[in-house]
Amino acid sequence: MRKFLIFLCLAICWVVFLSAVVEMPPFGDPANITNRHVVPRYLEEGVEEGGASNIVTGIILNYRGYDTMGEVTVIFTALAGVLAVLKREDVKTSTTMVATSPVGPSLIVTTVVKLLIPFIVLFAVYTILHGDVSPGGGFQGGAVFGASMIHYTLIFGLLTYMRKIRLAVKVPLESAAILSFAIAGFIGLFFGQKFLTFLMPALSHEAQYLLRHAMLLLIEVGIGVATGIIFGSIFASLEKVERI
Amino acid sequence: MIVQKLGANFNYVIATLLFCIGLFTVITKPNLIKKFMGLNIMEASVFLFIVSVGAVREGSAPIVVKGMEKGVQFVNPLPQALILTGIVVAVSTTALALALMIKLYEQCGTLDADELKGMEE
Amino acid sequence: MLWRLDIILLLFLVATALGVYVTKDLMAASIIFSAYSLTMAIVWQQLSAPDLALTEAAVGAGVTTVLFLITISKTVRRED
Amino acid sequence: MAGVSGHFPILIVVVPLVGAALTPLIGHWRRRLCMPWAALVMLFTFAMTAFLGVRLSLHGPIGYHLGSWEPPFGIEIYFDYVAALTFVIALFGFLVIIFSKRYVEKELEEAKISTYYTLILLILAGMIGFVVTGDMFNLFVFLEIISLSGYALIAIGGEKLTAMAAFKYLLVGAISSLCVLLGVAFLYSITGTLNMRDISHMLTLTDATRVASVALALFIVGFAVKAAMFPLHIWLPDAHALAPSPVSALLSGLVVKTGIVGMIRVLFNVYRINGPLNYGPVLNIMAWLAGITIILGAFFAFFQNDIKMMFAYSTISNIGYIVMGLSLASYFGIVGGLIHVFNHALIKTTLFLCAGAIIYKTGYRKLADLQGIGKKMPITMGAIVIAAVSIVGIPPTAGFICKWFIILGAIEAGKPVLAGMLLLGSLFIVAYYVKIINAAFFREPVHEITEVDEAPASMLIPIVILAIGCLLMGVFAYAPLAFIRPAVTGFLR
Repeated sequence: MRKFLIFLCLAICWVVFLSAVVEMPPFGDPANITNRHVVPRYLEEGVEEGGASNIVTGIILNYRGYDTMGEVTVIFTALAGVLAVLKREDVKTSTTMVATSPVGPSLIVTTVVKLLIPFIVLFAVYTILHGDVSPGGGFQGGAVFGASMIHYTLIFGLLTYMRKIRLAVKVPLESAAILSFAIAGFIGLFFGQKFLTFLMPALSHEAQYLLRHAMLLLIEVGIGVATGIIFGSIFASLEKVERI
Repeated sequence: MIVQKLGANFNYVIATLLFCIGLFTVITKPNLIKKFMGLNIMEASVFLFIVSVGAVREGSAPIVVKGMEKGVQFVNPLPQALILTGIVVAVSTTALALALMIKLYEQCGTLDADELKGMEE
Repeated sequence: MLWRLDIILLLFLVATALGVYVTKDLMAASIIFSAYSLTMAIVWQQLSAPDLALTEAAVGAGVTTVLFLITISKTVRRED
Repeated sequence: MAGVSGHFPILIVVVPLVGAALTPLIGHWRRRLCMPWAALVMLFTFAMTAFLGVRLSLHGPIGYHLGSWEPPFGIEIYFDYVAALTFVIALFGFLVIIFSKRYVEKELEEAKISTYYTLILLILAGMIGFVVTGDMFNLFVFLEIISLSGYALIAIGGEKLTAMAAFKYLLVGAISSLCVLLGVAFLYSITGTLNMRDISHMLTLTDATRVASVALALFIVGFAVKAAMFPLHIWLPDAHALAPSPVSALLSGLVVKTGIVGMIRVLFNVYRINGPLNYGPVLNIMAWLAGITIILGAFFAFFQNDIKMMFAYSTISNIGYIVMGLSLASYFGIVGGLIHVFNHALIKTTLFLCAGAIIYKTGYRKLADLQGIGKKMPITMGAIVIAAVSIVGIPPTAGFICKWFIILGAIEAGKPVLAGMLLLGSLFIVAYYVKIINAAFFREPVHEITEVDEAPASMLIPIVILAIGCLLMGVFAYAPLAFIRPAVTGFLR
């Protein structure tokens, strides 16, 4: 009964949405307001102004760089939240389900994973560094990197993972994304420009572009590394089993 | 007329339908993990909606390749940039929620919303 | 021609979403959810958003599903 | 604008963010330094917001274009009169961090301390960023930062029911964030832009009013959840009552206000009262729901016996006042509502910090256990009395002025019934504060709380500062009007 009422409510909801959808500009029409108002500038000048032939990357880092800074903060917040709820894994008190499982990982699986992981990491690095010319970028590559770490931990257990990536390395790298954004932003302030400006008119033409390239690279690598490490940390914190 | 309009905007129709299906899952399913799958469905549906807003028929991906002639019709890159942020937000929320669920299970031994409500009193 | 494929993919999205709703086994449901994410990635590729397709395939279908699976293995597997 | 002060609008967001990112590092190195570090960061931020506040009152709103991209293309920070709220956020954030020191040492595990301060700085940075941003999607991003850190802070204590309260909040909050995002999507599809002022301009050119109305409805639902308006308030009492007390103070005093600020942004900055979309009926519904919120919140508060639960329900009731004031859409109504945003933030922060001090010292939270506490902790209970008097609205206090303005607004708008609802709610509020004061001062203690004395200085100082603030708000109740009057004039233009 209750279910039916909810169903009815949501059906009405959908009809209301549809009434709006009918009025929306037609799907895929180049003449829509969304394609005429702000975006032409991105498409025409984006490559020159943003310094990336992948316009999406250009927007993420330049026009909407502040949003991306918020985005890396969100994922950092998620990590802090997970740690607030579950605490970090600890060599003394935690073990993993791999270790407690009655069946160990088979030889085939461990060998294949061992062979595969370097290639996944290579792909992640490629995705991070080539974000400006092809699909990809810091976050995408970071997600792949994080997935590789998750993969590794799932097969070889938490203790191996903890030995490979120590806490003293992990903690600074988790903050790397926000900090690299802040550093890039403050470089802008140093040259008397607005926060997150990448082109400094005070410098010579070549130095400007070189500096921008360096800053964008710093941000991309910062996002990539931080995202990967954070995914790994979140996973490890969720996966650990308290040793009794 | 209306049907034609809806047919042209089929992506939005499906996106809003998925939004409602997700919401239905969230509200009616008692299991918390299932509720969260519903929420993820909702999230993806909103992303589909926004990406569809930026789509252009026969448009190519917004990546400028050397030697490309002028006047190529690109799709709108802005929604894509927004959704990239959106996906991060979604996975962050999911991670936090799952951590809470593990904690909740440690404390209460169940993930059923009705049983948990009974435990609260 | 491609638009026909889009419609099939969109309908498949609805089917997988309903599948998540109906399935009682949470492990199966999370696999179906993974299929939903993957289909979404293909839809976005069709809409010329390769960046998003890449991210969704890695995050939605990969990381999120693994997180779900780990939670299920640490808590309950059956719904009811 | 010369020198570094021209960059303050962004630095008030970035400084706490960077502070939060560095806190785990400092915690890893020396755990004891986390709290002084967090306090230092917030003090610095507070100084900058104070400077911006002065500049705002002298020269008017300040725009800041991030990355030097002019508004519709890049993201704009717009430090307008509503953004003066950042001053309150930074100040209270600083006081709450000072208060937290002893509380956290006692209540939290050693390993969670640095995480706690990280999350506190993140939630404060999120709120400041949310209030000052002039971009619709950026608003959503900061809303998520606030929400995620809020959920985590509720559950950080690790007691039995907290995870459940946090999860309930998370589920409702995540849906509401999605509503906001879908609203942004609908608006973007008909305006093609994300900058608030540009959207407002483009809305006058479009004829897709139904899309705009659906988007408005989604925004209102989304922000009403965050602000805990009836019937979407269910998550609030548990979340606010079970969180650690300094966190409750932040959540109740400031975080629910982000829902209000969101509504203000959408209703008055994006859609505009005299804009193309006539949303009078929506405001009407909101006003009536706010009336119900006032009465129900106060009614439930009266029947609670847990003091934090009481304050939590009282928050719901007070949110009702604010929303009612705003939705009257008349000069007096909005002014009253906005004064109450400041006023309630001050009072509720005081009350929850006092409750925290009492729980810290006695370990009890039920009113029946706390009888006679007034003689043992006179300063804390004195602060509660001051806050209670000002929230009830006895004439010389600040509470009186906002209620007076809202009632004037209701009569001006020709809705005397709403004024009646407001008065009825006030009666309940009087009743339950009388209940607290009676129990604390005029009853004999039931428990042996003889060895209980006043809370430590690091807790008392913030409480005393806030209580003095309550008194000063009464004397200088018209001081916030310097910011509110131009804001409201802008809304009604």
